[in-house]
Amino acid sequence: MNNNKFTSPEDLNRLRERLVKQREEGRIIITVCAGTGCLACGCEAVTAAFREALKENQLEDKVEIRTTGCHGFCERGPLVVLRPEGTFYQRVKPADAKLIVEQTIKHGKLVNKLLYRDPQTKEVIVKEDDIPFYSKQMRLIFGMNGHMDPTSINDYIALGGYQALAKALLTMTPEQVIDEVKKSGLRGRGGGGYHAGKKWASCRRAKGEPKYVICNADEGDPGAFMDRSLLEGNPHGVIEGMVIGAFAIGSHDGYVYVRNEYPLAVKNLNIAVDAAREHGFLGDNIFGSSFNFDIDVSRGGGAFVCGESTALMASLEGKIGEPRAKYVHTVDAGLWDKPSNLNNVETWANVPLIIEKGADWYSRIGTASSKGTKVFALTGKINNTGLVEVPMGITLREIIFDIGGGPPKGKKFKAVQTGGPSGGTLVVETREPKVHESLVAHGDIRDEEEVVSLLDLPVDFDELTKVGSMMGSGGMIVMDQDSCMVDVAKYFLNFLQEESCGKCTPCREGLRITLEILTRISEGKGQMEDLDTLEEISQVMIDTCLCQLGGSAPNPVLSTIRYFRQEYLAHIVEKRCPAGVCKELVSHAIDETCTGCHVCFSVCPTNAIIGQTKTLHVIDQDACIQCGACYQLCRFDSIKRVKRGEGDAIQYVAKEKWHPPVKKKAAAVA
Amino acid sequence: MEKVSITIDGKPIEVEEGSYVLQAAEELGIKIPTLCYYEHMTPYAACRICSVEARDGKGWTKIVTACNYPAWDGLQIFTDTPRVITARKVNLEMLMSHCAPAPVLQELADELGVKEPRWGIGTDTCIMCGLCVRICDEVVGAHALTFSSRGIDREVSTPFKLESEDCILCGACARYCPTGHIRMTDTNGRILHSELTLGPNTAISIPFRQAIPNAPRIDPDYCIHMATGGCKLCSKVCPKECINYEDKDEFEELEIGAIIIATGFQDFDPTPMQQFGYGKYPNVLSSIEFEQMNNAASPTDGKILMENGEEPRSIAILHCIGSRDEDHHKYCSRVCCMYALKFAHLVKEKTNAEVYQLYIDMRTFGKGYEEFYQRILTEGVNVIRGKGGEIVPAPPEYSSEGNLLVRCEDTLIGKFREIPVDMVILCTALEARGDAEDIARKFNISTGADGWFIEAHPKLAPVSTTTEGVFLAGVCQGPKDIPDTVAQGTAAAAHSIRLLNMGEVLMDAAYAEIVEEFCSGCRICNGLCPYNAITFDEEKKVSEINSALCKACGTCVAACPTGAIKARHFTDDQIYAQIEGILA
Amino acid sequence: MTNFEPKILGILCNWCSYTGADLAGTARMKYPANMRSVRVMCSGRVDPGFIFDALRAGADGVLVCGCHPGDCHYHEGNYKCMRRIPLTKILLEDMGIDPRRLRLEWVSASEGARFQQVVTEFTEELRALGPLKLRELNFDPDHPAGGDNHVAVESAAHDELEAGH
Amino acid sequence: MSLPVEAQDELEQIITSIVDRYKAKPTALIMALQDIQKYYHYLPIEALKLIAKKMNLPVAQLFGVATFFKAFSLTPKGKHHMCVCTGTACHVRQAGVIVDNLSRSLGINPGETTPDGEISFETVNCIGACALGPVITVDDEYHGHMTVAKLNKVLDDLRGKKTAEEMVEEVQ
Repeated sequence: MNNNKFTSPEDLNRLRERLVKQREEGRIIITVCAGTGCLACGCEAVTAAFREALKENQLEDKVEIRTTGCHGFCERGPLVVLRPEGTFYQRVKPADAKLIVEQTIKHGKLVNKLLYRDPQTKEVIVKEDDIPFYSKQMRLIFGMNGHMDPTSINDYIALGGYQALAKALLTMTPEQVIDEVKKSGLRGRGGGGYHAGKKWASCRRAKGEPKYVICNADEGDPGAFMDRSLLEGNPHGVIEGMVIGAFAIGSHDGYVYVRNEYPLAVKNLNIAVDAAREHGFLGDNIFGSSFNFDIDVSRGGGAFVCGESTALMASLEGKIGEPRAKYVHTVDAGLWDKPSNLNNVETWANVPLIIEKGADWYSRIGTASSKGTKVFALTGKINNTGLVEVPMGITLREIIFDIGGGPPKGKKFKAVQTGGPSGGTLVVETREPKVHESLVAHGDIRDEEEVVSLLDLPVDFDELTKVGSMMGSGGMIVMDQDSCMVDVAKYFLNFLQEESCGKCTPCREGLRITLEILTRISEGKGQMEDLDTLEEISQVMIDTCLCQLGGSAPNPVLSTIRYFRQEYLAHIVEKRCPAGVCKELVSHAIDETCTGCHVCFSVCPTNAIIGQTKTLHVIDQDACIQCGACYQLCRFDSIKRVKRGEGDAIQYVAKEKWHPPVKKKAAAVA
Repeated sequence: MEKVSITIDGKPIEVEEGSYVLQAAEELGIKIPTLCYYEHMTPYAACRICSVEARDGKGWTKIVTACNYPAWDGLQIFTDTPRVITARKVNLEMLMSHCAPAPVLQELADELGVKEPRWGIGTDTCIMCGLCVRICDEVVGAHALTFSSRGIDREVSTPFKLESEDCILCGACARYCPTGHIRMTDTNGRILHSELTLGPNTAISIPFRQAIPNAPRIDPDYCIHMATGGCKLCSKVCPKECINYEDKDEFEELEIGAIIIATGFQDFDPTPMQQFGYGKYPNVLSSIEFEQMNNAASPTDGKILMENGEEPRSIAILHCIGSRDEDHHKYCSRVCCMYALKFAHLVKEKTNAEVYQLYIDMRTFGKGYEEFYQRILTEGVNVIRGKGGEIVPAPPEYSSEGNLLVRCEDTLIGKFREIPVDMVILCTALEARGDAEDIARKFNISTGADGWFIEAHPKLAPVSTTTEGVFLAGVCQGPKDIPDTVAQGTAAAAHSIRLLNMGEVLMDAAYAEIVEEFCSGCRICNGLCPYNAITFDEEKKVSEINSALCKACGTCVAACPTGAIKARHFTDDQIYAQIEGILA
Repeated sequence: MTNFEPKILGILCNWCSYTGADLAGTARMKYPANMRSVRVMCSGRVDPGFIFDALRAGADGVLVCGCHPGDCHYHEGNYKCMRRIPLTKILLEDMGIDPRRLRLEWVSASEGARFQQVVTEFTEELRALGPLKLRELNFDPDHPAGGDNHVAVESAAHDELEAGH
Repeated sequence: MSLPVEAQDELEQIITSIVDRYKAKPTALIMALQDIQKYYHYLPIEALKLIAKKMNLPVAQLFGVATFFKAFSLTPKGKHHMCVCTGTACHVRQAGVIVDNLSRSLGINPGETTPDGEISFETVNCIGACALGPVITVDDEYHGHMTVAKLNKVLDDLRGKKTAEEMVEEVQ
């Protein structure tokens, strides 16, 4: 017998009340974000420094340090929030801990240099909730992350955790649970957007025992990490959702298939599963009911294709992770050919919310066809990289500019890519109207109506699909003027080709050929027919690929051709890469803005840069391998990427115009 | 299962719900091409060539694969819409750009009108249909193959690309490989002549044409099911459910009226004759190995090839290996000269190789044989009278002519010769089977010093044996060629039929009988009779002989103390009389 | 004694030895004409009486031939013979007759050459032993060992046979 | 590549404990392989054969799985392990430049190990630290906002860096 086991909701409530009371005693809590982003920035040292500082000031009893899951604002990590006030400190270094303890905690003074300053308005913001990055969000699922230690089940219970489970198990029938989820309009957050309630209902109906409940945490999309942050920061939410789902479906065995590349998620999840089991939220007779359910955490091998449900199940069975045809649905024959209900992490995390607050409440959020919130991983050329949770129907403009703060360094926003490698790249700014003369002959000027700004597109499942992209699991990669769309398409195709399982012909061979053609184009060897061929192969792939990896693989190609046809034409006809990314079409050259700082000189791997300190530097065009090392390093934007062969012309002009830097100017730069 | 109605290209058909479209199309005679489908395995749907268009008649349409798309009521399938044709064509073109132009792809290309694949032609002989891996997994159950790596690097492989320990050498993977990517013929391209068989073996066969009962049987040595517990394909295809895996060898007692022994011969093993290097040099073949290689169904497709796969430049055929040899068999094996000449003819017909016949005496007696010999001579075969003495690797100076050197004495010109050749065929002796003695004992017949069964009389009864009703046919009685064997077999059959048709058993006139009055009832004779023909009559207190059982050996006669037993035709009196007579 | 030509009685079994002799004949193998043969179905049929009678009737030696052990057409007839002959030899010795005058040999149907060899050897041996002179032994050849003697031989053979089992 | 006897015993022990940990469930196959990879830094053939035997799975299946997932290696990896994230976020932030330069500096392609067995280098598709892009990991340590200059420094550090054991050895 384990005394920690809850056998009734009253027990749970009693514990919760006790915990809440304990926590209301005016204690100050230092929450340090320990998500992977902040971990990478060294938050562990910050935590240690806080402990040290508290010890020094003998505040250990009065102040609690809580390492929490991801707060979402990874760009500014490590993040520290002082609760209950909500004072928000960003980019905290270990040395700052002492300062915060002594100034803020002891004397209530703010440490100005650590406060958030709005990049646009230059206004200083103290409270977490007032920061635009947060204030525009609706953090239903993610909100808890910043308030609790993911390894502590008590934190979760104190915040109202497992109440939904109690409600579902003890006051509802499985059918009622399914009805509630159906009514809420919750759609699968993994990408497909299938109605979760319908899926549960068909799995419940399916013949065959046992039934399995699977949580897909094989987040393979590059640039997407919300499932990871959820599992790291709020594993109990996912577990609670799964137990409720299992109860509704009639399953007793659950699996979480999580990427091995997410060690922290695996660790926190395992701790949470053990704790839940100890407290009787998993195991036999949950809450004293006759319902039994347990979860196995299975670490995946790290293959993108294993995010596909049938491939994931094959992998769970210990086989090669290749998909099979889904004409018979996995709810009828999935894992071990038994009825299996697979949802992704975020979907499961939504479930307790729906049960607790009701379908009516939930369905009021979002658009007509897409309910609730969605977590996006906002990355790429954007100021505020991080996780954002927004209600469905919010516009791209709000996400990218209001929350994300737009591209950094004032560069021009160009496109946003959603839905991961299989998604589409969307133009959101009108193209440059200038059309190269040679193109007119090809009759390739498209109607003005087709150039639509999609910045005000409301983001939901159906709207994104309509414009040639998809929701996917929620990666949102922003690109600015320096991103080449041919390169982006090539990048995704290369990714997909590496990740294709190789089972079916169109995916295996189609991706290879498409990539060959794209590579050819990016090298300036493309031909006009190539675009038609790309479209033909893409259509056949969409039609005949075995699984969605292949079926949606042409999306990046088709969408970039659709919105950035001109850029393709520039590569094919003009042999020019407008963004200066495609190596074979680019020359590096130094213009007259060179300050002679000599930094580029040392980094050049082929010694192609010639120049002395405080003189104009020149790139030897024959020796340059276009590696881009100097371009990355130059702080004065003096290194230009120009059309192949035009480098010397630039450098010639530079020679004419260059003057040794004036002292005053140099000082200003320094 | 419920029946549902679907249409394929407008033709309606009723099928079981959930059965696959491809099967329905087959029933309708509509051909849907496919590369990875095999009816007895779970559809894999990897090649996507069997793509068809599915519609519901209400506007919904989708390209699906026929091999695994389940039928549902109202489903409309179209196999020749432009979208389908494009899908198939492009997929094939993409496949061809990766794969070598195997016939199976070329045929499909012709069918689909793909003249020149737009993205070139590849070199990979594997088309990734996965038949091999799936056969091995699903049907054979040996799990010796797998796909390794993924994406474009994906390939079919054994574990660690080494010889698989789980492989049962069933050959199913090679059998079902549509392109010849997997082959069974050789190891590292070597042709192992000693491992060629007379043709493809299947585990199910009628053992020979005239077998009785004339029904196929499973050879447990080759049956995959017996080896792994998997397969059972035969039971899936047999419409009458005749396959019985439980059937075992069993002994049956048959009442028969005659026995024909036709147990044949065995090949003389030339390995101990080390001078010929058989088993040591790879291109020294026994005659049966050469014969097997010549079979059109052999792994070399009937081509005469050396171990390295090349055609030999010259071949020596050595007669009398083990025959006419004081150390082995003194007799002449009778058939070798003729088949050796046939070999020479085959070599001349199939290759440009030089042929040398090394013989002791050319025995081409009989109808048409000498004429054949003359014909061979006109074909330019070198005929050397002299037995091959030794075979050694050819020294380097001969490398342009052959890898082996045959040493012999040409008795016609009286010279020692060394002939460089690439291949040597040893015409090995026919010898009695190793178990001939056992058979002889079983049937109460005898074998000669060479092990051949002895006929009842070498001239007058060449088919019969000393045991009534047991006859001999074929080489088990002594070396003979096919016509002789057939003649003897026919004769044996005739003898047997005569015996069977009589309807009654002719008893030998010679048997023993007991003269009741003289019998003392001592019962000595009772235990002596090997046929239990003597019984003791308790009432009369005398022994009696059942004349039908008595074989007239006379042992009891010699033992009877009172002389009460008389061996008819061999009575004491008769013998005494004979003794008197011949000693007089 | 060079002119002495022994008379030999050969008792040959039908299946092996007689056929072997036949083979020697068809193979044109020459063996001494001294032997005259009587055919019996099996060497097991050989009644010691035949041997005594032959010696009485003027034979200088008796050669009994049967199938090789294990090859008997009647399974075990030659084993019976195998036991009787040594006993007969004892009797001969008792009678003062050199037991070498009786010989048992196994000759199979295929052993024409062996048959030739056996007969030649035996003839030479008998030639060396010289003629059998029964009168000199004070032995009445017209009244050989009577019925009792037969019984003694046979029952002894029988006992031994039983013991052999 | 057959192991010496002591290593064979060690292998047997390790595998037994791993298989027991997962109760030989086939769903744990990948995890078992990960554990072996973690211990040996690659998957020795003997280990795969032994696992197959203990979990009653065909060796072919294990080989298929081990080659399917790129996280597994059938050949030994270097002492230090460098990963360049080539996730989308890093890619648009010029991760390609980092890959090219690292490749050139080490003289090996991604997925290979330097001939001296010191450093393995591979690319991964997103390690989820997009805010730091372009990012590389060196022996599980994150280095964010990479530039070629920073990369050279990291490499210098790594070349100079000695493992703790080596230092202890040196002291002794």
